[in-house]
Amino acid sequence: MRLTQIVEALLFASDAPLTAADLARADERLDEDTVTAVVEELRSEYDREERAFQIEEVAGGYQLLTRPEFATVLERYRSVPQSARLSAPALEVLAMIAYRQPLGRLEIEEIRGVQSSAVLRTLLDRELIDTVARGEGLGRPLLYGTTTKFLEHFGFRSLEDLPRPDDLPVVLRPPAAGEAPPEIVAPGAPAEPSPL
Amino acid sequence: MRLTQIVEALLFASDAPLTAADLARADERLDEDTVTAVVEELRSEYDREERAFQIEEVAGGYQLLTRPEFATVLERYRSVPQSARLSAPALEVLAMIAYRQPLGRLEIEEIRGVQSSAVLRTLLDRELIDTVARGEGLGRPLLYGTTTKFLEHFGFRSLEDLPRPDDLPVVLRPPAAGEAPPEIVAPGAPAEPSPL
Amino acid sequence: MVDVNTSDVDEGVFVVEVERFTGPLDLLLHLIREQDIDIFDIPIAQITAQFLAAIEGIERYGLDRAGEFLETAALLVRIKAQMVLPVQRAGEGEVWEDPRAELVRRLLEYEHFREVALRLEQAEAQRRLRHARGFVPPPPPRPVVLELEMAWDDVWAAALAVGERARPRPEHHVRLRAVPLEDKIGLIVQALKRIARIEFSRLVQPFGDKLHGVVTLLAGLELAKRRELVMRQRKPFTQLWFYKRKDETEGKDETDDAADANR
Repeated sequence: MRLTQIVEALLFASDAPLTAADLARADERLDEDTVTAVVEELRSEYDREERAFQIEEVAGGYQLLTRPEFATVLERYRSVPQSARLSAPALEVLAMIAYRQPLGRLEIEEIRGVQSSAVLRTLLDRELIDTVARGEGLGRPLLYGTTTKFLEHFGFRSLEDLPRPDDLPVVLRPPAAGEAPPEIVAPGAPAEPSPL
Repeated sequence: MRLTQIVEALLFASDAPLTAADLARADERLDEDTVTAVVEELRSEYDREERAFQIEEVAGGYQLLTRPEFATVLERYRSVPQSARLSAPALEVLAMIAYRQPLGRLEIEEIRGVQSSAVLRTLLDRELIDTVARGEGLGRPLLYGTTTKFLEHFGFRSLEDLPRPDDLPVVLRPPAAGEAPPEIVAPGAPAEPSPL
Repeated sequence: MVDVNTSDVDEGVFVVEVERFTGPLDLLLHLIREQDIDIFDIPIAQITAQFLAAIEGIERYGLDRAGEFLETAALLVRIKAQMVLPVQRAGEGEVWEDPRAELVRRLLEYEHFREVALRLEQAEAQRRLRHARGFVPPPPPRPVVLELEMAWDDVWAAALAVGERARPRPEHHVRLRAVPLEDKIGLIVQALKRIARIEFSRLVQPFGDKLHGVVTLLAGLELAKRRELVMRQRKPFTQLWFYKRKDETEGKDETDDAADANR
């Protein structure tokens, strides 16, 4: 364990500025002079790697803080509202679930070729999808389906109303007969999300 | 300003996990898929530079946390906040709610064979559970479910991270609805009880 | 049988002992596990006596939960009474119901959650090794979430695009090779012809594939249902064993010893 790592861990996890004397208690190799040297080393690492944070001297101690130039980013994050529109990846996954429900994360990732848990999280937060069942197989993966809110939002009375023209991509067509339907664990039909 | 820096600044300036959708708000180049890719890039940077912290997936979002090997150093510092551990009864009740949610007090007491209102109070106070619905029947009892804070407390990405019945010993798996109880694997024919 | 060290300690110490348990089921499970008793074949008279001894004086010491322990004690006594009644050999189609069945079900359900609680405790300990940032400037207010403004056309367009990307890559569609249940049943039956019992892990290990594990387990359950074998596990998370089923159940312990001697 390197001294820079120890000092970094402490500066990261502490809720108040730490003095050189505080930091020196962490390891017998440290005293106030070496702490100063270690802090300098960390500073130049952060500069070289262009980290978004730096070590500042506050109230006689050291503290990790974001660099001033990122204030605008944080400000933007603060002020830009959660978009009224779904991102392209979110739309794609929603379409897949709408037509192939109940559908598991692994199948979605297989079709899309990228990790998709982040997108699923967005759709779950938006209450457009919910977990409706557990699939077969090891770990009994969670399967997703659309919610009542999904139907309401897009103006469908039921899932039967979803247009299913012939040009619907093969992967979105309903699974072939013979595949066992998964056991439904949530109360109600897939279109009725559990109260969670 | 690189996307890795932007995501790093946000993760660094937050004391709770941020979802990909949250992070994507900070820059128009970001959506859930690109956030996932940027997070992967940051992860490998932190590994390569042997930072004392890493990016973890917690409660459906991303969070910067120190690596476990620094725990002993950090525990010695009063300025490093430590979360309180849960009692055995509290863990027991949480286990039941996590699996069977939404779940009411009476059902919990039936399984445990003991009064549980005090434990439920504690869990509610610590915001690890919340009332999520009302059950059927007399008085429409309150039903409890786990919260995001529950996931954060245990470092779970989602409820899928809970130890699942498949990981548990066979005979302990709760019988699926309509399925025969675990007696079928019992040694000794049920029709022939051994003499006492 | 193991003495449950109740009679030789004074009652004061004893109540503290009971208090250590979160409830009557916890105490019962403790008695069963401590003495390595098969949960599916609980010697009810023995356990009842030990349970009663364990909660003796519980009222006198004013334990709040006395009622809960006494309720379970009453249940045990009732089951014990039913067990000594002559077993009514039921006519065709009727199944004798073990008076212990409901208790076993409750104990297993409770133990299941005890195991989950244990895993939660481990997860908590793991999580406590990692620290979030200690100092974070005042958190930004959570921004407003705008009403969703997407139209179905957007979803529809996305749906069509899925096809365009997915169609040229059917080779990525990995299909798991089927593992026939009958193969695994055969494997287990063959193994049990040679030896009296076999570990689940030994049956699965040569294949190194999760699907094989699942199917082997299903095969075991199927054979148990056909009464051709018996699955046993002493304690949670220990080795799962498949036992050849003997016609005479009392030969079981000898089978155990023989198998142990073979190892």
